[in-house]
Amino acid sequence: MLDVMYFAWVRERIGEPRERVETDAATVEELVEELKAREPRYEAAFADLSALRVALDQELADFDAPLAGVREVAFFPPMTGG
Amino acid sequence: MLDVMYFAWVRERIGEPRERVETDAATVEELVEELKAREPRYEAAFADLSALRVALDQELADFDAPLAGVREVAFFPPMTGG
Amino acid sequence: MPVVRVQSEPFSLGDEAEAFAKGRTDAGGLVTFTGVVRDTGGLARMEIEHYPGMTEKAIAGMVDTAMARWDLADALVIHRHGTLAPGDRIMMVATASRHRVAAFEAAEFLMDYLKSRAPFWKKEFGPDGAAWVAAKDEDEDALSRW
Amino acid sequence: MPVVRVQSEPFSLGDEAEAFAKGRTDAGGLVTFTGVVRDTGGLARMEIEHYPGMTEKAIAGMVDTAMARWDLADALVIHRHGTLAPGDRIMMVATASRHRVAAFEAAEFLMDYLKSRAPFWKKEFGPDGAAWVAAKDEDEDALSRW
Repeated sequence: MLDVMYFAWVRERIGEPRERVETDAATVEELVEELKAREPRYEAAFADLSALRVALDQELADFDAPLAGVREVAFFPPMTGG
Repeated sequence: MLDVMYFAWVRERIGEPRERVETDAATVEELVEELKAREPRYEAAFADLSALRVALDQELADFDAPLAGVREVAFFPPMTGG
Repeated sequence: MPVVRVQSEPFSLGDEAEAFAKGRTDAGGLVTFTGVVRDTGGLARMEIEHYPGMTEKAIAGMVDTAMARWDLADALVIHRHGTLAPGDRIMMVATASRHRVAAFEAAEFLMDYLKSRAPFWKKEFGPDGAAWVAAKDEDEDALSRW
Repeated sequence: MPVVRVQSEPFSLGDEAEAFAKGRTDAGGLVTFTGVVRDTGGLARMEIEHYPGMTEKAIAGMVDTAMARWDLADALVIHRHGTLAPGDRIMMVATASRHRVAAFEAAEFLMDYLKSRAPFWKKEFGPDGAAWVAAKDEDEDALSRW
Protein backbone atom coordinates (compact mmCIF):
# COMPACT_ATOMS: atom_id res chain seq x y z
CA MET A 1 0.00 0.00 0.00
CA LEU A 2 1.28 3.41 -0.99
CA ASP A 3 0.21 6.93 -0.05
CA VAL A 4 0.04 8.73 -3.39
CA MET A 5 -0.13 12.54 -3.33
CA TYR A 6 -0.83 15.09 -6.03
CA PHE A 7 -0.03 18.82 -6.10
CA ALA A 8 -0.90 21.88 -8.20
CA TRP A 9 -2.45 21.08 -11.60
CA VAL A 10 -1.76 17.38 -11.17
CA ARG A 11 -4.01 17.49 -8.10
CA GLU A 12 -6.64 19.42 -10.05
CA ARG A 13 -6.66 16.93 -12.93
CA ILE A 14 -6.79 13.89 -10.64
CA GLY A 15 -9.45 15.59 -8.54
CA GLU A 16 -8.04 14.77 -5.12
CA PRO A 17 -4.94 15.57 -3.11
CA ARG A 18 -4.07 12.04 -1.98
CA GLU A 19 -5.21 8.45 -2.03
CA ARG A 20 -4.11 5.01 -0.86
CA VAL A 21 -3.06 2.77 -3.74
CA GLU A 22 -2.77 -1.03 -3.61
CA THR A 23 -0.03 -1.92 -6.06
CA ASP A 24 2.77 -4.34 -6.90
CA ALA A 25 4.49 -1.82 -9.20
CA ALA A 26 8.27 -2.16 -8.96
CA THR A 27 9.08 1.35 -10.21
CA VAL A 28 7.46 4.78 -10.43
CA GLU A 29 6.95 4.25 -14.18
CA GLU A 30 5.04 1.02 -13.54
CA LEU A 31 2.87 2.80 -10.97
CA VAL A 32 2.13 5.57 -13.48
CA GLU A 33 1.11 2.97 -16.09
CA GLU A 34 -1.24 1.29 -13.61
CA LEU A 35 -2.83 4.62 -12.71
CA LYS A 36 -3.20 5.69 -16.36
CA ALA A 37 -5.03 2.44 -17.12
CA ARG A 38 -7.62 3.22 -14.45
CA GLU A 39 -9.48 6.30 -15.66
CA PRO A 40 -9.20 9.17 -18.17
CA ARG A 41 -8.38 11.71 -15.41
CA TYR A 42 -5.14 9.82 -14.65
CA GLU A 43 -4.43 9.58 -18.37
CA ALA A 44 -4.82 13.39 -18.54
CA ALA A 45 -2.62 14.05 -15.51
CA PHE A 46 0.20 11.75 -16.62
CA ALA A 47 0.06 12.48 -20.38
CA ASP A 48 3.50 14.10 -20.45
CA LEU A 49 5.94 12.80 -17.86
CA SER A 50 8.57 15.36 -18.89
CA ALA A 51 6.24 18.01 -17.39
CA LEU A 52 6.11 16.15 -14.08
CA ARG A 53 8.32 15.58 -11.09
CA VAL A 54 8.11 12.78 -8.53
CA ALA A 55 9.17 12.57 -4.90
CA LEU A 56 9.59 9.30 -2.97
CA ASP A 57 9.20 9.68 0.78
CA GLN A 58 9.64 13.45 0.29
CA GLU A 59 12.85 13.26 -1.73
CA LEU A 60 12.98 14.09 -5.44
CA ALA A 61 13.48 10.95 -7.52
CA ASP A 62 13.54 9.72 -11.11
CA PHE A 63 10.65 7.94 -12.81
CA ASP A 64 12.68 4.74 -13.12
CA ALA A 65 13.37 4.68 -9.36
CA PRO A 66 12.33 1.47 -7.52
CA LEU A 67 9.36 1.59 -5.11
CA ALA A 68 10.66 -1.08 -2.73
CA GLY A 69 10.35 0.21 0.85
CA VAL A 70 8.70 3.46 -0.25
CA ARG A 71 5.61 4.61 1.69
CA GLU A 72 4.77 7.99 0.11
CA VAL A 73 4.84 8.93 -3.58
CA ALA A 74 4.07 12.47 -4.73
CA PHE A 75 3.50 13.76 -8.27
CA PHE A 76 3.65 17.45 -9.16
CA PRO A 77 4.78 19.93 -11.83
CA PRO A 78 8.18 21.64 -11.66
CA MET A 79 8.35 23.82 -8.55
CA THR A 80 7.85 27.58 -8.69
CA GLY A 81 8.88 28.80 -5.26
CA GLY A 82 10.93 31.80 -4.25
CA MET B 1 46.19 79.02 -5.86
CA LEU B 2 45.08 75.49 -5.09
CA ASP B 3 43.21 73.99 -2.18
CA VAL B 4 45.24 70.91 -1.30
CA MET B 5 43.63 68.32 0.98
CA TYR B 6 45.03 65.30 2.78
CA PHE B 7 43.21 62.30 4.21
CA ALA B 8 43.95 59.32 6.47
CA TRP B 9 47.67 58.63 7.02
CA VAL B 10 48.64 61.21 4.41
CA ARG B 11 46.91 63.82 6.57
CA GLU B 12 48.67 62.47 9.66
CA ARG B 13 52.12 62.63 8.03
CA ILE B 14 51.56 66.12 6.63
CA GLY B 15 50.11 67.23 9.95
CA GLU B 16 47.12 69.15 8.63
CA PRO B 17 43.97 68.36 6.68
CA ARG B 18 44.24 71.13 4.08
CA GLU B 19 46.22 74.12 2.97
CA ARG B 20 46.30 76.76 0.25
CA VAL B 21 49.23 76.27 -2.11
CA GLU B 22 50.63 78.91 -4.47
CA THR B 23 52.00 76.99 -7.44
CA ASP B 24 52.70 77.05 -11.17
CA ALA B 25 52.88 73.24 -11.36
CA ALA B 26 51.41 72.00 -14.63
CA THR B 27 50.63 68.48 -13.43
CA VAL B 28 49.96 66.61 -10.20
CA GLU B 29 53.45 65.10 -10.39
CA GLU B 30 55.00 68.55 -10.57
CA LEU B 31 52.95 69.66 -7.57
CA VAL B 32 54.13 66.61 -5.63
CA GLU B 33 57.78 67.41 -6.45
CA GLU B 34 57.29 70.99 -5.26
CA LEU B 35 55.75 69.83 -2.00
CA LYS B 36 58.44 67.17 -1.40
CA ALA B 37 61.12 69.86 -1.80
CA ARG B 38 59.55 71.90 1.00
CA GLU B 39 59.91 69.82 4.16
CA PRO B 40 60.65 66.27 5.31
CA ARG B 41 57.02 65.65 6.32
CA TYR B 42 55.97 66.04 2.64
CA GLU B 43 58.86 63.80 1.62
CA ALA B 44 57.54 61.20 4.06
CA ALA B 45 53.94 61.49 2.88
CA PHE B 46 54.78 61.28 -0.82
CA ALA B 47 57.62 58.74 -0.63
CA ASP B 48 55.69 56.05 -2.55
CA LEU B 49 53.21 57.40 -5.07
CA SER B 50 51.99 53.89 -5.89
CA ALA B 51 50.50 53.84 -2.36
CA LEU B 52 48.61 57.09 -3.00
CA ARG B 53 45.56 58.23 -4.92
CA VAL B 54 44.74 61.72 -6.10
CA ALA B 55 41.44 63.47 -6.80
CA LEU B 56 41.11 66.67 -8.82
CA ASP B 57 38.01 68.69 -7.97
CA GLN B 58 36.62 65.57 -6.25
CA GLU B 59 37.15 63.18 -9.18
CA LEU B 60 39.82 60.45 -9.11
CA ALA B 61 42.68 61.29 -11.47
CA ASP B 62 46.15 60.13 -12.49
CA PHE B 63 49.39 61.66 -11.26
CA ASP B 64 50.24 62.89 -14.75
CA ALA B 65 46.91 64.76 -15.04
CA PRO B 66 47.17 68.51 -15.83
CA LEU B 67 46.24 71.02 -13.12
CA ALA B 68 44.94 73.71 -15.48
CA GLY B 69 41.58 74.94 -14.22
CA VAL B 70 41.69 72.72 -11.12
CA ARG B 71 40.75 74.30 -7.78
CA GLU B 72 40.92 71.40 -5.32
CA VAL B 73 43.52 68.63 -5.17
CA ALA B 74 43.24 65.80 -2.63
CA PHE B 75 45.83 63.16 -1.74
CA PHE B 76 44.94 59.98 0.14
CA PRO B 77 45.66 56.25 0.40
CA PRO B 78 43.50 53.67 -1.43
CA MET B 79 39.96 53.80 -0.10
CA THR B 80 38.66 51.27 2.42
CA GLY B 81 34.91 51.91 2.56
CA GLY B 82 32.04 49.44 2.62
CA MET C 1 21.59 28.55 14.43
CA PRO C 2 19.91 28.68 11.03
CA VAL C 3 16.13 29.05 11.07
CA VAL C 4 13.60 27.82 8.48
CA ARG C 5 9.96 28.89 8.68
CA VAL C 6 7.16 27.88 6.33
CA GLN C 7 4.02 29.80 7.22
CA SER C 8 0.80 31.29 5.91
CA GLU C 9 1.07 34.38 8.14
CA PRO C 10 2.74 37.58 6.90
CA PHE C 11 6.17 38.42 8.27
CA SER C 12 7.83 41.76 8.92
CA LEU C 13 10.93 42.26 6.79
CA GLY C 14 12.14 44.99 9.15
CA ASP C 15 11.70 42.95 12.31
CA GLU C 16 13.22 39.84 10.79
CA ALA C 17 16.24 41.68 9.36
CA GLU C 18 16.80 43.49 12.66
CA ALA C 19 16.50 40.26 14.69
CA PHE C 20 18.86 38.47 12.32
CA ALA C 21 21.48 41.21 12.65
CA LYS C 22 21.07 41.79 16.39
CA GLY C 23 24.17 41.43 18.54
CA ARG C 24 26.20 40.06 15.68
CA THR C 25 29.92 40.80 15.93
CA ASP C 26 31.08 37.63 14.22
CA ALA C 27 29.99 38.43 10.67
CA GLY C 28 30.98 41.52 8.72
CA GLY C 29 28.38 41.06 6.00
CA LEU C 30 24.62 40.43 6.10
CA VAL C 31 22.60 39.89 2.95
CA THR C 32 18.82 39.70 2.70
CA PHE C 33 16.66 38.88 -0.29
CA THR C 34 12.92 39.52 -0.15
CA GLY C 35 10.48 38.32 -2.79
CA VAL C 36 7.43 40.52 -3.38
CA VAL C 37 4.24 39.71 -5.33
CA ARG C 38 4.39 41.95 -8.39
CA ASP C 39 1.29 43.61 -9.77
CA THR C 40 1.55 42.28 -13.32
CA GLY C 41 -1.42 42.99 -15.54
CA GLY C 42 -4.09 43.29 -12.91
CA LEU C 43 -3.15 40.31 -10.75
CA ALA C 44 -5.84 40.02 -8.08
CA ARG C 45 -4.20 37.41 -5.90
CA MET C 46 -1.79 34.52 -5.84
CA GLU C 47 -2.20 31.19 -4.11
CA ILE C 48 0.85 29.24 -3.09
CA GLU C 49 0.47 25.51 -2.52
CA HIS C 50 3.20 23.48 -0.89
CA TYR C 51 4.00 19.96 0.29
CA PRO C 52 4.01 20.04 4.09
CA GLY C 53 6.84 17.96 5.47
CA MET C 54 8.86 17.83 2.27
CA THR C 55 9.03 21.64 2.10
CA GLU C 56 10.72 22.01 5.48
CA LYS C 57 13.06 19.09 4.80
CA ALA C 58 14.07 20.35 1.36
CA ILE C 59 14.79 23.88 2.61
CA ALA C 60 16.71 22.60 5.66
CA GLY C 61 18.88 20.57 3.28
CA MET C 62 19.66 23.65 1.15
CA VAL C 63 20.47 25.68 4.24
CA ASP C 64 22.81 22.98 5.59
CA THR C 65 24.61 22.90 2.26
CA ALA C 66 24.96 26.70 2.19
CA MET C 67 26.15 26.91 5.83
CA ALA C 68 28.94 24.41 5.14
CA ARG C 69 29.94 25.55 1.67
CA TRP C 70 30.26 29.24 2.55
CA ASP C 71 31.17 28.85 6.22
CA LEU C 72 28.22 31.06 7.18
CA ALA C 73 27.76 32.47 10.67
CA ASP C 74 23.97 32.19 10.27
CA ALA C 75 21.12 31.83 7.79
CA LEU C 76 17.37 32.39 7.73
CA VAL C 77 14.66 31.30 5.29
CA ILE C 78 11.00 32.31 5.60
CA HIS C 79 8.54 31.23 2.89
CA ARG C 80 4.81 31.84 2.89
CA HIS C 81 2.05 29.67 1.45
CA GLY C 82 -1.67 30.37 1.03
CA THR C 83 -3.23 33.51 -0.42
CA LEU C 84 -1.15 36.60 -1.21
CA ALA C 85 -1.97 39.95 -2.85
CA PRO C 86 0.23 42.27 -4.95
CA GLY C 87 2.79 43.97 -2.70
CA ASP C 88 2.76 41.10 -0.18
CA ARG C 89 6.11 39.59 0.68
CA ILE C 90 6.32 35.97 -0.39
CA MET C 91 9.57 34.97 1.21
CA MET C 92 12.90 36.12 2.50
CA VAL C 93 16.39 34.75 2.84
CA ALA C 94 19.15 36.15 5.06
CA THR C 95 22.80 35.13 5.28
CA ALA C 96 25.61 36.28 7.57
CA SER C 97 29.27 35.75 6.82
CA ARG C 98 32.69 37.19 7.59
CA HIS C 99 33.06 38.05 3.92
CA ARG C 100 30.63 39.91 1.72
CA VAL C 101 31.18 37.71 -1.31
CA ALA C 102 30.29 34.58 0.69
CA ALA C 103 27.13 36.20 2.08
CA PHE C 104 26.02 37.23 -1.42
CA GLU C 105 26.81 33.88 -3.02
CA ALA C 106 25.08 31.88 -0.29
CA ALA C 107 21.94 34.04 -0.58
CA GLU C 108 21.87 33.59 -4.35
CA PHE C 109 22.43 29.86 -3.99
CA LEU C 110 19.50 29.61 -1.57
CA MET C 111 17.27 31.65 -3.88
CA ASP C 112 18.14 29.54 -6.91
CA TYR C 113 17.39 26.33 -5.00
CA LEU C 114 14.20 27.67 -3.43
CA LYS C 115 12.93 28.58 -6.92
CA SER C 116 13.35 25.12 -8.40
CA ARG C 117 13.84 22.57 -5.62
CA ALA C 118 11.49 23.55 -2.80
CA PRO C 119 7.98 22.12 -3.32
CA PHE C 120 5.97 25.32 -3.81
CA TRP C 121 3.57 26.03 -6.67
CA LYS C 122 2.11 29.43 -7.49
CA LYS C 123 -1.31 30.00 -9.02
CA GLU C 124 -2.21 33.48 -10.24
CA PHE C 125 -5.77 34.83 -10.29
CA GLY C 126 -6.27 37.74 -12.69
CA PRO C 127 -8.78 39.30 -15.06
CA ASP C 128 -8.44 36.35 -17.47
CA GLY C 129 -8.98 33.71 -14.80
CA ALA C 130 -6.57 31.48 -12.94
CA ALA C 131 -3.33 29.96 -14.17
CA TRP C 132 -0.50 27.98 -12.61
CA VAL C 133 2.82 29.78 -12.95
CA ALA C 134 5.07 27.80 -15.29
CA ALA C 135 8.62 27.01 -14.22
CA LYS C 136 11.21 28.93 -16.25
CA ASP C 137 14.07 27.19 -18.03
CA GLU C 138 16.36 29.96 -16.81
CA ASP C 139 15.52 29.08 -13.20
CA GLU C 140 16.46 25.46 -13.78
CA ASP C 141 19.59 26.55 -15.65
CA ALA C 142 20.59 28.81 -12.75
CA LEU C 143 21.29 25.71 -10.62
CA SER C 144 24.13 24.65 -12.89
CA ARG C 145 26.40 27.41 -11.61
CA TRP C 146 26.57 25.95 -8.11
CA MET D 1 14.06 57.71 -6.45
CA PRO D 2 17.43 56.43 -5.26
CA VAL D 3 18.67 57.80 -1.94
CA VAL D 4 22.26 58.29 -0.76
CA ARG D 5 23.00 59.21 2.85
CA VAL D 6 26.42 59.80 4.39
CA GLN D 7 26.04 60.31 8.11
CA SER D 8 27.69 59.89 11.50
CA GLU D 9 24.43 58.84 13.21
CA PRO D 10 23.46 55.16 13.54
CA PHE D 11 20.69 53.86 11.30
CA SER D 12 18.10 51.15 11.85
CA LEU D 13 18.49 48.27 9.41
CA GLY D 14 14.93 47.15 10.13
CA ASP D 15 13.36 50.56 9.62
CA GLU D 16 15.38 51.25 6.48
CA ALA D 17 14.63 47.86 4.92
CA GLU D 18 10.94 48.20 5.73
CA ALA D 19 10.75 51.76 4.34
CA PHE D 20 12.60 50.68 1.20
CA ALA D 21 10.17 47.81 0.61
CA LYS D 22 7.00 49.68 1.57
CA GLY D 23 4.23 49.84 -1.00
CA ARG D 24 6.40 48.31 -3.66
CA THR D 25 4.48 46.34 -6.28
CA ASP D 26 6.82 47.12 -9.19
CA ALA D 27 9.80 45.03 -8.11
CA GLY D 28 9.72 41.33 -7.35
CA GLY D 29 13.12 41.22 -5.69
CA LEU D 30 14.71 43.33 -2.96
CA VAL D 31 18.29 42.80 -1.85
CA THR D 32 19.98 44.41 1.13
CA PHE D 33 23.59 44.24 2.21
CA THR D 34 24.62 45.46 5.65
CA GLY D 35 28.21 45.89 6.77
CA VAL D 36 28.90 45.28 10.47
CA VAL D 37 32.03 46.13 12.49
CA ARG D 38 33.55 42.76 13.38
CA ASP D 39 35.15 42.14 16.75
CA THR D 40 38.53 40.95 15.49
CA GLY D 41 41.15 40.47 18.16
CA GLY D 42 39.86 42.89 20.72
CA LEU D 43 39.01 45.81 18.47
CA ALA D 44 37.93 48.67 20.75
CA ARG D 45 36.62 51.04 18.10
CA MET D 46 36.93 52.09 14.49
CA GLU D 47 37.09 55.60 13.11
CA ILE D 48 35.95 56.26 9.58
CA GLU D 49 37.23 59.37 7.85
CA HIS D 50 35.72 60.57 4.59
CA TYR D 51 35.96 63.36 2.04
CA PRO D 52 32.78 65.45 2.39
CA GLY D 53 31.49 66.47 -0.99
CA MET D 54 33.41 63.90 -3.00
CA THR D 55 31.88 61.06 -1.00
CA GLU D 56 28.30 61.97 -1.91
CA LYS D 57 29.23 62.65 -5.54
CA ALA D 58 31.15 59.40 -5.94
CA ILE D 59 28.33 57.30 -4.45
CA ALA D 60 25.66 59.09 -6.49
CA GLY D 61 27.67 58.25 -9.62
CA MET D 62 27.82 54.55 -8.69
CA VAL D 63 24.10 54.50 -7.97
CA ASP D 64 23.26 56.17 -11.31
CA THR D 65 25.38 53.59 -13.10
CA ALA D 66 23.67 50.70 -11.26
CA MET D 67 20.15 52.09 -11.82
CA ALA D 68 20.73 52.29 -15.58
CA ARG D 69 22.74 49.10 -16.06
CA TRP D 70 20.31 46.83 -14.18
CA ASP D 71 17.12 48.80 -14.83
CA LEU D 72 16.50 49.05 -11.08
CA ALA D 73 13.19 50.21 -9.63
CA ASP D 74 15.05 51.79 -6.70
CA ALA D 75 18.30 51.86 -4.76
CA LEU D 76 19.52 53.04 -1.36
CA VAL D 77 23.01 53.59 0.06
CA ILE D 78 23.70 54.64 3.65
CA HIS D 79 27.29 54.92 4.85
CA ARG D 80 28.44 56.09 8.27
CA HIS D 81 31.57 57.99 9.21
CA GLY D 82 33.01 58.85 12.63
CA THR D 83 33.44 56.48 15.56
CA LEU D 84 31.99 52.94 15.51
CA ALA D 85 32.21 50.00 17.92
CA PRO D 86 32.14 46.24 17.25
CA GLY D 87 28.59 45.23 16.30
CA ASP D 88 27.75 48.68 14.91
CA ARG D 89 26.46 48.80 11.36
CA ILE D 90 28.82 50.67 9.09
CA MET D 91 26.70 50.87 5.98
CA MET D 92 23.89 49.36 3.99
CA VAL D 93 22.90 49.03 0.37
CA ALA D 94 19.45 48.12 -0.94
CA THR D 95 18.33 47.40 -4.49
CA ALA D 96 14.90 46.67 -5.98
CA SER D 97 14.38 45.07 -9.35
CA ARG D 98 11.85 43.01 -11.28
CA HIS D 99 14.37 40.20 -11.40
CA ARG D 100 16.30 38.67 -8.53
CA VAL D 101 19.53 38.30 -10.48
CA ALA D 102 19.55 42.02 -11.35
CA ALA D 103 18.88 43.00 -7.73
CA PHE D 104 21.75 40.77 -6.51
CA GLU D 105 24.20 41.91 -9.18
CA ALA D 106 23.45 45.60 -8.65
CA ALA D 107 23.94 45.26 -4.88
CA GLU D 108 27.26 43.46 -5.39
CA PHE D 109 28.36 46.08 -7.91
CA LEU D 110 27.57 48.88 -5.44
CA MET D 111 29.42 47.08 -2.64
CA ASP D 112 32.50 46.51 -4.80
CA TYR D 113 32.59 50.17 -5.83
CA LEU D 114 31.90 51.46 -2.31
CA LYS D 115 34.87 49.41 -1.05
CA SER D 116 37.40 50.83 -3.47
CA ARG D 117 36.03 53.99 -5.06
CA ALA D 118 34.15 55.89 -2.35
CA PRO D 119 36.52 58.11 -0.31
CA PHE D 120 36.31 56.43 3.11
CA TRP D 121 39.25 55.33 5.23
CA LYS D 122 39.02 53.11 8.30
CA LYS D 123 41.31 53.30 11.29
CA GLU D 124 41.16 50.53 13.89
CA PHE D 125 41.94 51.05 17.58
CA GLY D 126 42.85 47.86 19.42
CA PRO D 127 45.08 46.51 22.19
CA ASP D 128 48.20 47.09 20.05
CA GLY D 129 47.32 50.70 19.21
CA ALA D 130 45.84 52.29 16.14
CA ALA D 131 46.30 51.30 12.50
CA TRP D 132 44.81 52.36 9.19
CA VAL D 133 43.09 49.47 7.45
CA ALA D 134 45.00 48.61 4.29
CA ALA D 135 43.14 48.26 1.01
CA LYS D 136 43.04 44.65 -0.20
CA ASP D 137 44.17 43.66 -3.67
CA GLU D 138 41.13 41.40 -3.89
CA ASP D 139 38.84 44.41 -3.41
CA GLU D 140 40.52 46.25 -6.27
CA ASP D 141 40.42 43.09 -8.39
CA ALA D 142 36.70 42.70 -7.70
CA LEU D 143 36.01 45.78 -9.85
CA SER D 144 37.27 44.04 -12.97
CA ARG D 145 34.19 41.82 -13.17
CA TRP D 146 31.90 44.77 -13.87
